[in-house]
Amino acid sequence: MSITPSAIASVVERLHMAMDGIEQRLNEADAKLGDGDTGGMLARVLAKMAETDLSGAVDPGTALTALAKAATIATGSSLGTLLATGLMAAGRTIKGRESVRVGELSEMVAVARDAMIARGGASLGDKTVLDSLDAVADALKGATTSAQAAHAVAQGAATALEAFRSRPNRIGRARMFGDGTVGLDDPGMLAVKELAAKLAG
Amino acid sequence: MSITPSAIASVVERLHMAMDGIEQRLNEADAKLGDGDTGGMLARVLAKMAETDLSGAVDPGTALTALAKAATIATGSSLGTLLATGLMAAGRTIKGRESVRVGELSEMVAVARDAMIARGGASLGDKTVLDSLDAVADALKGATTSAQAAHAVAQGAATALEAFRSRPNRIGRARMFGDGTVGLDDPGMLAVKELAAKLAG
Amino acid sequence: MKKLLNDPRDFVDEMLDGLVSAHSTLKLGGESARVVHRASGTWQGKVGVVSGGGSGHLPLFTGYVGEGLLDACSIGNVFEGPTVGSCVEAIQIANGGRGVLRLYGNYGGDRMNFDMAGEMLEDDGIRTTTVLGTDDVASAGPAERTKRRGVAGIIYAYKTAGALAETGADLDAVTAIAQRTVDRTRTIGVALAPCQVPGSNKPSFTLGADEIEMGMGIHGEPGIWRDKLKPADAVADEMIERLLAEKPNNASTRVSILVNSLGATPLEELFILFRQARKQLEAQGLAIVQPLVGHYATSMEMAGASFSLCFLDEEIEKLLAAPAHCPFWKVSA
Amino acid sequence: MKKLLNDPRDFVDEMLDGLVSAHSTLKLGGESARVVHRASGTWQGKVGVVSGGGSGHLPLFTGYVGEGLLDACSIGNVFEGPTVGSCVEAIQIANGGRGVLRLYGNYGGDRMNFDMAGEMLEDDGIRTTTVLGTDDVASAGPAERTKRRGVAGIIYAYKTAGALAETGADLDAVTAIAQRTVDRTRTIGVALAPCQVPGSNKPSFTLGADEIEMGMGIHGEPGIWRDKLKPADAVADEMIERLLAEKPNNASTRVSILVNSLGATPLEELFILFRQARKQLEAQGLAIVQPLVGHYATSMEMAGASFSLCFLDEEIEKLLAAPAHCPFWKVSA
Ligand SMILES: Nc1ncnc2c1ncn2[C@@H]1O[C@H](COP(=O)(O)OP(=O)(O)O)[C@@H](O)[C@H]1O
Ligand SMILES: Nc1ncnc2c1ncn2[C@@H]1O[C@H](COP(=O)(O)OP(=O)(O)O)[C@@H](O)[C@H]1O
Ligand SMILES: [Mg+2]
Ligand SMILES: [Mg+2]
Ligand SMILES: [Mg+2]
Ligand SMILES: [Mg+2]
Repeated sequence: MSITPSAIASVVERLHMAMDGIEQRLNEADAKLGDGDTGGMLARVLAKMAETDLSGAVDPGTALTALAKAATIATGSSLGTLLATGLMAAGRTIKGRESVRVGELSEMVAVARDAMIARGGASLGDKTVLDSLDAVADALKGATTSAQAAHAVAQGAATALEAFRSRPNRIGRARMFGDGTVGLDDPGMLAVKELAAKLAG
Repeated sequence: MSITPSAIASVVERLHMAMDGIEQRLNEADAKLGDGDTGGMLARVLAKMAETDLSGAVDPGTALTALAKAATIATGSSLGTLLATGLMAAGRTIKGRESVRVGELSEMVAVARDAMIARGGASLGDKTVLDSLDAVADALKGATTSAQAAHAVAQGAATALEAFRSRPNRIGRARMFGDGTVGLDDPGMLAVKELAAKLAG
Repeated sequence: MKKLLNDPRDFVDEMLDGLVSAHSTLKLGGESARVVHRASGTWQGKVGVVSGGGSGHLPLFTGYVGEGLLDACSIGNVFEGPTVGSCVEAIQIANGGRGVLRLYGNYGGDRMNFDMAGEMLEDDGIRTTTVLGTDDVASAGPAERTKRRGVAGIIYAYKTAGALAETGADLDAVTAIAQRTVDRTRTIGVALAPCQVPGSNKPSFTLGADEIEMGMGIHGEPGIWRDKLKPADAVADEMIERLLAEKPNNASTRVSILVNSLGATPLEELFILFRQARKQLEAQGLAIVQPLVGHYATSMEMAGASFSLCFLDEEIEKLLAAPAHCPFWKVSA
Repeated sequence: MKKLLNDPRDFVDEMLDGLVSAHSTLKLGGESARVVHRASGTWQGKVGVVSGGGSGHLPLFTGYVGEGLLDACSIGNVFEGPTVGSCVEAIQIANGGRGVLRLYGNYGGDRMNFDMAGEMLEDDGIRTTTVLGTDDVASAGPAERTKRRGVAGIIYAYKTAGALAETGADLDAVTAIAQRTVDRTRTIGVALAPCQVPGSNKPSFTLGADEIEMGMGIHGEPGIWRDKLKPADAVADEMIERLLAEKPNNASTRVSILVNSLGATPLEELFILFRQARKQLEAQGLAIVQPLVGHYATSMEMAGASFSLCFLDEEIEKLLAAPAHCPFWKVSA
């Protein structure tokens, strides 16, 4: 199966719709560890991405770059900028190629993850969205249909969230709370899990 | 009976002691119509007056002037400045006289009242301390002993307070509340009544 | 209400100590130690411009002492008039031999004290005049305009009187420009949350969690109406409308506006208000000159804002633009 | 928390509109319409000094655009970093052909955005350098000093870098003085009551009615301790002690102090704090130079205050005294 700009557009649209139900929960998770804006910010970013007309995008790489650009216009928050960074890096790896296989998704997520590590200065294990992407990249290995991929993403994101709940946050605003963060969900990780669940469900 | 500087000093001392029990009530009355500081201000003024050494005052007029000065140092509030104005005016009428009879008190209060009208621009009937003084001056007519005088002052002040409660305030901060002041005691009038009651009782 | 203070009885004295030690152009003087004056003094031959009032309104009143503004200022306890003694001393300190203008807000206590001070100084041969700030349109109707309270708009009169005095003008001229500036200045305020006098156990007024009061005075004096909070633009529109309804007869098309925080209201909100005020004024064909947006006359931590409009004439506009220098308002040549 | 605003989504844009329409020396630019820059532009041959950050901290960051200070400033939503696009535009606007210093507070989002912007501009041939404000001593121990958040103290670096850039100095020199100023500046804050982000239904943190928190960050980041409110002098003493404990090795005996309101705390309280801070500094043999007391870096209506100490050297002191002119900080020659 191959990934086209229009398939990307439809995923973005579904993610955008999904925010309605989870925006407040993400804000609440962020309020405990940060400044309470993760949900509002993601809603804004996804709205801007959904608004982006991808019908003119000649290939999936161009589509991802356009989405990255939309994200950087909508927000200057850490997670938003990291998201843009990841999309841009993934887009670059497939630049110019007319079609991309679902089987390549794992590698694309890994590339995004690494670009985000480089940009944000955090490490795997710090309990951030990076750890979710790491688990997702892993889970995506071997997925070749979009159904398999959606399932793998949801499962990887859920596993990561569970695994990291009992660990402390080590970066960003949440770092200051130290061991107070043990037992709490990182809002970025929670966002990936919730959005992935909606896509798969 | 005659009024001496030391008799004046002892009245001041008693008034000062009396504030303990009524300061809060005066503040509360003022909070309803003004800025809630009548009690605190009077306590400060009477403390400063009580501190004033009148032992060197050659005559009662000098004593009153010294007390007026103490009041102007302790406060810049309307009531404080009016009190100083009244004391100064009364003091001036007996300037240089070694002794003053209780029988002259009525006239002295009337002089103080008129000076305060001139200074503050309010009229009799505006429901202020002026109306209390007016009633007190009236009640003092014919009093010749200090016991009679104390009784007359208490009675005049109480009568005025009762008579004006159902009328509206027409001056100062309280004016703004208009008919909302009907049924409430004017803090300045209440102060005269409470202090006079303590002196008589 | 939480405050960073020590003994509430020392609030004013410690505040003044801090004020003059942070600003070397200011000095604390008088036996009362309740007069702030220029460190450089009033030069001989200059008409003195003096103000005074209660504490709790910084930068008012003491903060406006400086070149091209006030010479001296007497200051009372929080929300209480300055004592007669401090008024006498402020006038004496500001005396450069050509008379002193007493320019302060129209409050009973303040008036009595400045009047008494003036009378006491007649024997010393210091000529004094009085101009009262009466800019608060919410405090009395147009027919009783001279009974109105003085609020933030008085700083326009500080500026024009101060600038003219600096040119060596005589007492009558300085008094006349102050009076004309007051006559052409209108203010209205809106309150969202109260302040509390240090040492008091109650806020200065109460207001529901979703309420706003139009026209409230700077000590919590009652306003015109109290209602549910409205959008900033609606609030700004009403305030501008109320001010323009009282435009002086001889008004030109040029105005200065002061958008002032009563304390806790942040600059962000002031600029949102200013934006709409400007729109409305321009829609009425008025041009805005030298706008001021910030904390110019507060009530400690009270939340809310006021608008003051000064309807300019040529001389007022020129004097507003003249150089001035105090800790909280600087105008460069 | 009550606010004078319209649609919370328009809060920042309306605020910026008001800001630049009240101050003719400022202009709003860029496609993003989220860059405030000098109306007069950056002169050719001048090193640009750019800052940026989230909204809700006026006068930070945009208010410091002006002669002898910043050339341009990108500004994000409330408590959110500026977008990459606005950072790119701020740098482009501030480019006078000799490179641009990016001088902003050490927050993850801001750093990512300015870094990305810098990379994007490499192709355009604009050389950029970075200095991060890291003055908040409460946000990490001395060993992790470079991880600290940037708060009010950054304005000292604005001033020195801005003044040096105005002399025509090159990018390396401007960068070096900014870095040295940051290295010699320490801040600590104390919070009494929270603010609320427009559109949010909760305050940024909660604090008991009689509580105070030492070391809290300007977005409500947790501090060092939380306890019953203490007298102002005790609070000032502890703040000064914590700052002096981190005196740089090469510190002289001259310091500048900034006593800053986080928003709702009034000037009166700031001066009471300043008074005690001065006492303590002088007791340690330190001389105070150019003290600043007022609203310099706020968190909207948050109640509390911060102290910043800039440990001077000869060059920093000279640059602090150089003329500068922005809406909220004026230094005359
Ligand atoms: N430096 C970083 N590296 C990786 N992820 C980060 C970093 N900083 C923040 N995040 C992620 O972003 C989430 C917070 O997003 P958001 O609330 O939008 O950011 P902000 O702190 O700017 O308000 C965190 O839960 C975390 O997963
Ligand atoms: N102009 C005036 N003439 C006569 N009495 C006055 C006047 N103004 C105020 N008062 C009296 O003073 C009282 C208020 O005193 P106080 O609370 O000390 O004054 P302030 O309004 O300055 O806080 C009033 O209750 C009234 O009796
Ligand atoms: Mg957040
Ligand atoms: Mg009172
Ligand atoms: Mg009072
Ligand atoms: Mg955020």
